[in-house]
Amino acid sequence: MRDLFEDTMRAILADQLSAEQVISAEGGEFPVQLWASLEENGVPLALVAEDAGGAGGTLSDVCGLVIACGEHCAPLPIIETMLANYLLAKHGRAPLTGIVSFSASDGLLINKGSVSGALTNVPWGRNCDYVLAAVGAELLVLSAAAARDCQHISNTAGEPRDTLNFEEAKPLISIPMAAGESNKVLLLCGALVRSAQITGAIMRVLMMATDYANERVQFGKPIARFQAVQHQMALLAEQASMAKASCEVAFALSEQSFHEDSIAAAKICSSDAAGVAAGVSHGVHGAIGFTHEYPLHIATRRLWSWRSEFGSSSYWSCLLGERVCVAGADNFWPRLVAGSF
Amino acid sequence: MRDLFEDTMRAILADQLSAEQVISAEGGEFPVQLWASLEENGVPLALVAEDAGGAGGTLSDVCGLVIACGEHCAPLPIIETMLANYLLAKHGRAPLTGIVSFSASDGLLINKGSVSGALTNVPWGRNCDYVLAAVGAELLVLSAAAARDCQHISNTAGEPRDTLNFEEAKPLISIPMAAGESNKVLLLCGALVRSAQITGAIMRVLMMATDYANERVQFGKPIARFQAVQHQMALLAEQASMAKASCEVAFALSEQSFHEDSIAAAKICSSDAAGVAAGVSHGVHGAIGFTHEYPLHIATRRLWSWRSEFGSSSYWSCLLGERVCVAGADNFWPRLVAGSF
Amino acid sequence: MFIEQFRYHPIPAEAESLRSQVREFVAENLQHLSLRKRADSWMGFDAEFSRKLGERGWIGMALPTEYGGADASAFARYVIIEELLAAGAPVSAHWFSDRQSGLQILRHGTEQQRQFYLPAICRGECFFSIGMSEPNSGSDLASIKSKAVKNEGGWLLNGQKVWTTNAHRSHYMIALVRSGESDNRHGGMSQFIVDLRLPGITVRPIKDLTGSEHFNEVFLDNVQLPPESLLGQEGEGWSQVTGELAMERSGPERFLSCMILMYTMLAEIGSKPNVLQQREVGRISARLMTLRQMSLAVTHLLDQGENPSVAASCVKDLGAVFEQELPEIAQLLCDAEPTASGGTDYALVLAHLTQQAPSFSLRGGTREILRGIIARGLGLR
Amino acid sequence: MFIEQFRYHPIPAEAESLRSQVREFVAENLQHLSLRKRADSWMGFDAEFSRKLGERGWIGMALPTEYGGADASAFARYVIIEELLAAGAPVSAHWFSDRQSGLQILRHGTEQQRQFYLPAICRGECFFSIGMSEPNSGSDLASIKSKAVKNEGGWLLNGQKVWTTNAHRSHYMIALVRSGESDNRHGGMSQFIVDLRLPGITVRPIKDLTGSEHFNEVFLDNVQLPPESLLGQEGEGWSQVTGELAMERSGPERFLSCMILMYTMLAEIGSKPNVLQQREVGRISARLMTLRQMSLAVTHLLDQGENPSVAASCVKDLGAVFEQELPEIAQLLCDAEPTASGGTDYALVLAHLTQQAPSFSLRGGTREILRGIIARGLGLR
Repeated sequence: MRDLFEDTMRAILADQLSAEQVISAEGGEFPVQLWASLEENGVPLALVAEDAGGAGGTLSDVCGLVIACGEHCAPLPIIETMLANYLLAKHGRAPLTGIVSFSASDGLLINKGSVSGALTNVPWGRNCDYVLAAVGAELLVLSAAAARDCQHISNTAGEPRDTLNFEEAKPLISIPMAAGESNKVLLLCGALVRSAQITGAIMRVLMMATDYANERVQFGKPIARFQAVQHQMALLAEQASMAKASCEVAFALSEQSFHEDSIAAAKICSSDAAGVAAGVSHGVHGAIGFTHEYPLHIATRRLWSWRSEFGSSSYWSCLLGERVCVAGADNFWPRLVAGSF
Repeated sequence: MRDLFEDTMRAILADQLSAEQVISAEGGEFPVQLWASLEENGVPLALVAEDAGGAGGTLSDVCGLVIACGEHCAPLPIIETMLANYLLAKHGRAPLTGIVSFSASDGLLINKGSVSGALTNVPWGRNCDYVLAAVGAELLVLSAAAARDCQHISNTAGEPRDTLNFEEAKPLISIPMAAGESNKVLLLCGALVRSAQITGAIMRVLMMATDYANERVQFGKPIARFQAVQHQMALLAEQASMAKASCEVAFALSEQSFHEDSIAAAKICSSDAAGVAAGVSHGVHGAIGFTHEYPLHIATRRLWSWRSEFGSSSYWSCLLGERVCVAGADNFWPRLVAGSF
Repeated sequence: MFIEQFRYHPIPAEAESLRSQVREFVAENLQHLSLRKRADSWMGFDAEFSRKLGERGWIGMALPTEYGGADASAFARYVIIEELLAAGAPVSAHWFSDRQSGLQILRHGTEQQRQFYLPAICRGECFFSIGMSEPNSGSDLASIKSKAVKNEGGWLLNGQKVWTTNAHRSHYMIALVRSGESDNRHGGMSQFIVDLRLPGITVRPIKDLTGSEHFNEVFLDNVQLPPESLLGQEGEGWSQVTGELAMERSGPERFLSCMILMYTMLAEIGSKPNVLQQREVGRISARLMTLRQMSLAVTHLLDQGENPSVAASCVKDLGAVFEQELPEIAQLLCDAEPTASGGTDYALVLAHLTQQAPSFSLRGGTREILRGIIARGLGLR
Repeated sequence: MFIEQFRYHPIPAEAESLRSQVREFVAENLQHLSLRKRADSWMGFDAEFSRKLGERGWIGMALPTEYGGADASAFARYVIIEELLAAGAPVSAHWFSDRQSGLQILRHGTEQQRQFYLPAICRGECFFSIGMSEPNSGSDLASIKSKAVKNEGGWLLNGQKVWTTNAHRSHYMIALVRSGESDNRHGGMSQFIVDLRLPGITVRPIKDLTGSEHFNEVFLDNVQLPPESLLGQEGEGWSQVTGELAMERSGPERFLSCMILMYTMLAEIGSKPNVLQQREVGRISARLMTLRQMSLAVTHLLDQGENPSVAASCVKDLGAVFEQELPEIAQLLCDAEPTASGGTDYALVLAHLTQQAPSFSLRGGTREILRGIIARGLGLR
């Protein structure tokens, strides 16, 4: 099923998403046609059981699909919607129709069943119909229209990361969870998918830099022949491999429930790789890669954005590192092998 | 005077110190002849005023001399002795005759004028006649013979970094200072000279790697012609420049009294450079540099030792960084220019 | 060896005494400039601000008084520009004329050229661009193809320049072009002062990845240059340019581009840093203190009339690595995410400088070029 | 592309079931080995320990049962060796015969050679060295000069090998030497199994920078080899060796050499890490978790009979960088200074591994060689 999901996504994006469309989406034009195609192909429900109208995929089935979305820099919250419906399904709720986003911010308060406060970092907050958010021990679905206002904020890639301000809004759905779990689930979910999107964007810049190095002639030969360029490209490929391997593991181990340490490892490895990949690919491209016309920055600006979202490399390193230290020297190897500290 | 000091030191070391002697010193054979020559040439008293029998040098006069000592990996506490006499002179005391060491460790206690406890990290503790140490607000001179015992410990370079255990020993000299100052002075003093020694050892490995890269042939040409080698060597040279520049500034600004922030910067820059220099020089040398016979390791093992002594890069970075943060954003630039945060 | 050149050279008192005046000037004239705009650093363009600086006598200071300069030491200019850069002042308009074009005209120009250009440069009214790169010659400057052919009117210029900073808002461009045949790869080139208003010149701005317009394509289509536009000796363009490049490698603009990020980051961190923040802030500060001293050591040598090209390359490469690392470190120290629009000053500045960072190792010689120069300086052969 | 090969491949349950046995074995047999000695990792030599492992059937496991092996999957061996390496067990004696010589003999040897060597290898009684490098051919293996000339007794071998690990305490060395002329730079080479006790062989240990003796010079002076010492096809040495190199690039020994430092460092840090320690420990752990999974992915491919040479080079280079960074990071996280003698376990282990670290990017292909392979794997040309 994995290949089918991935191939479908690649086919749609290759066919319907150009660099120009990504740029115009950054300018505020939501890609309505593309969204319609993705809906038609059932992507929002890919992780929902068949008897609930979905495709019945598991998380590891969609790893390739999410990577493909990252590679194409798809400028719409399809991954967010797919994962939001996954979370709803996991907790026995029916999927939602429309655009669904989610945020791991903790700015909301609940009082007698009404929600107030600022929900920050909402991907496509200005465009979405619903948003999943955590309040206390509850996972809520809020109608975006119920927000008092939406403050437009964009990440480095021009993707909306808005603040929705709520004032005594009534949640549409409320799912009780263990204390602290609701926020953590959204954070893990976001970190997991961003690690795969980063991997995809790294693959994109790796391919672009490879092609460019083979074509660009300096001092009488393609720059691909310069040892310094080769070594930089090897570093980039190694980091791409780390990102790829780490997120494959995290998706695979999260089939039953989000696997905290492997998601931490994936977000750490992919976020660290993102910086190297952006730096090397720009270095290889030189001045041309610094222009707006050349599409390298479409991917690199996303790398610079996504690495900071849902916890930076530092954020997850500190969490993981503390657990490792608390576990202690004698437990280090056994727990590493077991996959959890 | 600077050139005279440096040239004298270089002449003595070039003449009287071979790689074999460094190795045998590491094995425990104190270089008695070399010490005698250095004494004859007045090096222990270089920083003591002329009317007290010294050469009347200032700290910035000996920067080159200390670098030269590092470059030759001189296996004896001549720098420690010279600086100990400097500290005594600065506080109006006569210089000592013999080998004098100092430690910035804080393991001693004083009770009714008697000193007890473990003084750790004493350079050449087993060989020295006297040791300077801080207890509370006092700077003390202790006779090494007054120690109950001496625990032999060596750094990565086989240089003695012993623990002297004292039990109710009477200090020979006691200099009262402001609270916390006595220990800090010894730490600053040690960090300052180690940064210059590191710079010297980096210059040594830089020269060795340059010569080797020009001589060693692989794939039909000297490896110096490979772009990867050239770039690695450039990195090494850049780090050597950082180390050199930072310790020149620290010596120059410490003429009146130890200049804390520039010494911190020197120890940070030189210690960070040490790791790069050791790594690159070993990388360029390949297998031959990993052998005991080839003298590269004489310098690299000292780099790996000295960077940790009298405060690592992290230790000083944290001190400096905290001061910078406390000073705040608006003061950052003015204080940077003024030289002190 | 060049490493020996990195000694301590404090700024002389006379030059140092200018500092408080510049700080006052900046405080007065920049108070309304946002931190995000200040983060443009020496890409920030404000012709009016440049004119005001010229009024104060702070442009072209090293030029002789007879041409409007102050006969000042290299350190005087250093104090002025480092204070301006540290404050994020918009200095781009006069930057190239102040840093290099004025000196290049003084060194190689005719008396007539000096009298014509230098006083206007010093008044902050005459802005220069540097026309070196061409579409198929990035690092490989010797492969340029634009060509000036002697004719009765002077020279007929054809070709194309690219990545020419400010060509769309400068008055002149000093262009390196071919002016004859030569067996030597570095021969047959000359420098010309090209009036950018001449017929046949088309300037097309190139948007950078943030959408800003700083650099340009400059098309040269049968541009008739008067004979007096030749700068220096015919055929000596390469050696003239080589001397010029050394001037632009070791200045404080090579490591101060991210200062506004440093300030906003410190504000974000506050006065109770954790150990990770302490360590990284301390390390950044130590490197910056040292880079500045290295840059001053090179300034001292330039002031003495020496050509410390390897040491300057060292400062430039270390500076670029430093500037490029700053946004990388910042995003590890604070949880706030960078924003292209709508966020805090810190978030906006971080996003902006993260995107600008790739250019830091392009302008003024790529990393590869600089490291090659350093390797040769070491005696690798 | 090779990056696609890095999927998740868990260790099959059958192989995984060996783990607790190895842990028990290690706990029993290594309890008295100091942490400093354990830090020798796969350079630690203990023939008795190797024999005990052989008794348990944990050497040469992948070999067919008819030759004393267990016909086990590559994953079974993986579990055994990663547990041994993680514990700092002295595995050097049988390391090369287990990792590559046994498989090389199985793959290219005659039936007689298989029957003679393989059972002894599996018993942990027959130790091999690998004779590749020569004094003037480091990374440039194709430039070796040692030569075997056919004669009536078999082959007459002359020349010199260097950096030959364990030659002073192994029984055999598989040597790559020239055996004929060829127009092709990679032609005319063959592999021979050389009995190190033969007359004409002088083994001289080379001290490493810590004074330890692991590698050697091996002088070959008119060594008469019997005809049956030829391994595989005459003239096919290069391609045989190329296949062998791939086996040695992606194993856990490429990133576990510093495990004892990790443990002692964690003990030094304790259970209340500061933020800097948290971050660095977390980052190290994440990289290690990922490297291990990458290595397992390559093991899966090897198990499937594929030759994932680019992916393996990737693991090897990332692993070497990781292992080399560990001592660098450790010295930044704890104030304790490294000691060559007289200090704490942590200080001794740190000094030892700091000194060993340069070798991590030498053995099994230098950084330059590996990155060249990866660049070609990307399609750079």
